[in-house]
Amino acid sequence: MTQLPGLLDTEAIRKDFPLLDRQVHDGRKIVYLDNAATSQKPRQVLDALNAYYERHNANVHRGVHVLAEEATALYEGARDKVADFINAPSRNEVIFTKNASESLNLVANMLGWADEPYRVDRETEIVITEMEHHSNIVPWQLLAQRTGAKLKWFGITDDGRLDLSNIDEIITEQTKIVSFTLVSNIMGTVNPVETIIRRAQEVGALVCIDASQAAPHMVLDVQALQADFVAFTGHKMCGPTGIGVLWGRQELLEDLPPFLGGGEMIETVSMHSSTYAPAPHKFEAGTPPIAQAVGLGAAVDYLTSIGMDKIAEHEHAITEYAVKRLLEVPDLRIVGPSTAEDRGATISFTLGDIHPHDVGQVLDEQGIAVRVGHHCARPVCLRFGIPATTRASFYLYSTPAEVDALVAGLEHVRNFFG
Amino acid sequence: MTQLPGLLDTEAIRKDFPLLDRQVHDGRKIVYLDNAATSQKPRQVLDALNAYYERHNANVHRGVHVLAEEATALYEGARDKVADFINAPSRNEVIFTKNASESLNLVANMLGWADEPYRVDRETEIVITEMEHHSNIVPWQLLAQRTGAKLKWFGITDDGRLDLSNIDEIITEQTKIVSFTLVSNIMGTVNPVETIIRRAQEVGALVCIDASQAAPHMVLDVQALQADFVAFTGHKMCGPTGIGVLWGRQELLEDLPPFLGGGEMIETVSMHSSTYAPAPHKFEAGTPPIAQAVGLGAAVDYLTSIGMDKIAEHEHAITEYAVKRLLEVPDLRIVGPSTAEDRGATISFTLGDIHPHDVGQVLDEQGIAVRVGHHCARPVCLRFGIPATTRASFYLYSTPAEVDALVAGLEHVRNFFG
Amino acid sequence: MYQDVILDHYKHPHGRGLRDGDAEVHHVNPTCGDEITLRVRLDGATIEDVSYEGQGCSISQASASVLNDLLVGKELGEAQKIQETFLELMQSKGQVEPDDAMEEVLEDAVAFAGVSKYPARVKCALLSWMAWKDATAKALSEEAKTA
Amino acid sequence: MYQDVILDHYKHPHGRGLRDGDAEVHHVNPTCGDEITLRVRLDGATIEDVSYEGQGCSISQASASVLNDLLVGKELGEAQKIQETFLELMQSKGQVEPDDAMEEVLEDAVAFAGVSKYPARVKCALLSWMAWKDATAKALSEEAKTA
Ligand SMILES: Cc1ncc(COP(=O)(O)O)c(C=O)c1O
Ligand SMILES: Cc1ncc(COP(=O)(O)O)c(C=O)c1O
Repeated sequence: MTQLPGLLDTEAIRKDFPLLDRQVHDGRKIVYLDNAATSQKPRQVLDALNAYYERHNANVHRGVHVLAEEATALYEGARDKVADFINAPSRNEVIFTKNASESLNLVANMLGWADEPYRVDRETEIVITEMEHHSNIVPWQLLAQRTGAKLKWFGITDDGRLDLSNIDEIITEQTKIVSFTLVSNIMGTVNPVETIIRRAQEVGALVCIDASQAAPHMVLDVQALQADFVAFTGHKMCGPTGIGVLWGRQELLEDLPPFLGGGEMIETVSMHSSTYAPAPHKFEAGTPPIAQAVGLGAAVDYLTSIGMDKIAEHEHAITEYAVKRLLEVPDLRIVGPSTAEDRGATISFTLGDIHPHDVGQVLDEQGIAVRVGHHCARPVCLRFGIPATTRASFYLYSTPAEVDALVAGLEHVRNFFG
Repeated sequence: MTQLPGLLDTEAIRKDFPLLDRQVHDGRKIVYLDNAATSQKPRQVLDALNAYYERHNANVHRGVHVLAEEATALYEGARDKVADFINAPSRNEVIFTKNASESLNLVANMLGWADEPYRVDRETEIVITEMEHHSNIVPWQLLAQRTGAKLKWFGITDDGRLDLSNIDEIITEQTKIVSFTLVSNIMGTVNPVETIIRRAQEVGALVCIDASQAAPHMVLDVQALQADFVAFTGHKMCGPTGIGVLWGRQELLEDLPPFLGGGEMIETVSMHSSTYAPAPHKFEAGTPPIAQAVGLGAAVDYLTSIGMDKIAEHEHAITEYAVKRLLEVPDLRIVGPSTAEDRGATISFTLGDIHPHDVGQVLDEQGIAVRVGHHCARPVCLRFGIPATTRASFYLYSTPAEVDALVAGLEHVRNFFG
Repeated sequence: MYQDVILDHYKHPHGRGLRDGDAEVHHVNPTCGDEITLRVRLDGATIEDVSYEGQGCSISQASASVLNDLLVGKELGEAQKIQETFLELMQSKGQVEPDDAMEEVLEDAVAFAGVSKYPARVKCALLSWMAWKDATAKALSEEAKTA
Repeated sequence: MYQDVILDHYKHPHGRGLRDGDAEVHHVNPTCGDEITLRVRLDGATIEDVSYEGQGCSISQASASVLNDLLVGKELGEAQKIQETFLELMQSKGQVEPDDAMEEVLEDAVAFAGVSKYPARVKCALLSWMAWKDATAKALSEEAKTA
């Protein structure tokens, strides 16, 4: 087996993930390289879910019976774990949502309904980038349409980096909010947070970071980032589906208006008017995703027990190896950075004229799961004049042998359509 | 054991629910009477969740690999099951949300951003009732504040029924939307849908029904109801947390604008503009609660296998017995209908001057889980001039013996504070 | 699913390229970005030509080629019947085993039976057929207008 | 958690009723609807009276009664210390076993130690104490304004 420096003990880790034993297409063991879409779940997370439902299930808050107190302690305990995981100054800054998309919509809507100085209206500008996931584009398009604000964006260079050459024209005194992804979900690019934040702070704009592709893979420290909001999603970081996180700076969460209304988010309700609970509850209307938060807490424990720095190192080694091996495949062109520097473990590519759908299908027949399409980042495809890419994305359980299987699979694809 | 006509075989049913074996406070087996807050989950639902995560987990749609196809088939299969369960004319009318609160906010926001003839604005009126859950009050208060529309509501009679005596003044030509609960979560009242819908149709108003406390307990047929929207929540009907449903009439879902923006809900995205997928996807931004939908599908299968009519019959028998036994307790006053007619298996009461918190706590010490407080329906408490109630709520696994335990527990409470 | 027939059509598409037509449509498969521009030329009730250009996977490309083979020269009623049979096959989720009758109608297109097992690919196979239907409707309604 | 001391104060509350004060506040525990209206009367730095009226559970009622016992007649500085000690006890999640020193400060209020194990009830126990703190701040700032 290929040995690379910095690899984790994947043999041990893979035992925690029941799905990785799955066989497909007549007994082929799955090679799961679709981690940017969603990660697999370790036994520890499934155990936490089962324990919650089998022993502690109750609705949270407002209850004096023992199950309600246990469920509340577990749910709020998950908030503590997530707060620690991202080094949040306060647990009250951690809002549970259903996914990163809701988190990003929440920010957009808070600003749309806010009073000055936060209010987004026809005098103001919103800045995003061309490499955003649709979930960090459409909410801002909707906000711009509904408020009359102007939407602007950074372009992409030929090697898949943000083009910040015109930063002073893009981010201006009119800019109210800058929202961008820390790691591109299609190209793996890691973006230069500091440069963007510095300029945003200069003009007094708020900054929202989409960390959906960062939280699973690297140390995420919201204090070091210096952003105002950070959004991410549970299912990509070993957690269940149905849970996302929005971290926001306390003063902002206090000042900004609520979004969804309902149970849990109120202080007092009469038919004539209502007042709202302090954050985070103000932004958590209705019965929250209780079990899912508990599952995310277990995921965060699991990742921490392995070490986010170690995971980043492992993925870096895999990425370096994968980039090297992939570039050996004739006609393969990487869309995005073609080295392992400042990039995550997500690699998009094209293979000659063979359509990604065909690449993906023939890989699937060999038991190799990759994603094909525009990966919810169609503007990137438009930018590079391609309809779609094939994307392989790795995680803490990925091995060099899986990279080899991918490369062998691609050779087979080439022969098949050659 | 007390035998009542219409009871289910609870001995067999209870074996499906691991939590009901839970012991609390030094070995007392739990008497779980907090079902209006959330239900317990049968093994069948937990098995479906585990099978999903252990064998099929992948992100849905857009994938050509076998896991993605399986996950998509399971997720969309759950939509079929839910559509069948509520007798929806089309599966495309079933939108998955995170809970009933999101479903109700979704309706309110669709209307707030809609064009004519749906648009809610300062010329129009919104009608709700005084017995709504906060999740069917606050979204409409927010909508009214943000659009200038007028919020009106039906009052409550002394015996906990809707006061429809002034229906023609409440629902008028200005009314755009009438939103009300099918079954009260605090008093158990079953509301006269037909009368309200007839009047709403007369003036051309849309009707939204909050079926959160109905879907778990009775046959729910959206075609028979004749409403335009029906909202409910998974966790109260044997399903997981983190999943809700909004059913809406197809034409409306086609005409009305999206709410949350992001991946999955789009047809095509460019930086300049986007178009949206047809319903239901238009209203499902981001990675949906996949496992939770699958779990809800399993819950619906489970409930159907027992029979919603049988469940309703069982609960009616339990309710009749509980009302009779509770009224034997000195100083106990039922808040809401004091017979079992046109009411669900949720009974709120006060016990002399003893504060519900104290009632609940002393019951808890005996292993009996009830809920105390305003049950997210504070206007009802205000209406009756009480700060809170104690609420016992039953489900398909509840037994006459549990009613007896409650009554004995209440006697103990009286002695303790007597 | 990659029958030789499909691969042949993919590698050597029939009737590809845009030629004169009575109506043109542009269809997109939003989930994967497959695109087709398709023109129909009618002569009364006869399909004189179906010309197309597009980008997409082997399935969508081969399907357009097969469509061109099958429909050009046919009467509209017959073409409609072929289209419906193909639609039925594609929506069969791999449950329909094409019989002789079906094979007579669909010819090469029966090779797509295997594709119907893959929900994500069914849309690829149908892209050109939906575009053809749309373009034909458009051509007929324009004709009606000028008549 | 229902110590006899608590039940006694609940059944026979000390100092209940609203009397003259320098400042009045109304506090609500939104999760359960417990309410208190509370007035403070100061004489320089001495607490002359704490009067109150409200509705709520035994814990919140008994806690107000104990507060009245403990704080009336005390200097503000000392009262503040008592309040902080009580707060610490209530936030201890049942982990603090009151020692003699604490008992000296809190007297009857140590009976609430058991309540601290029940997060949902801690707010009940603290309701009157938070109201007192708020009312005192208000009284002092009004005094400052008129001074
Ligand atoms: C009548 C009613 N409506 C709405 C809700 C809100 O449901 P959820 O908390 O799951 O959003 C509830 C329960 O909490 C309810 O009982
Ligand atoms: C960069 C990025 N942002 C946002 C999202 C949206 O996450 P979710 O689908 O969980 O809402 C994703 C993943 O789908 C992503 O990769």
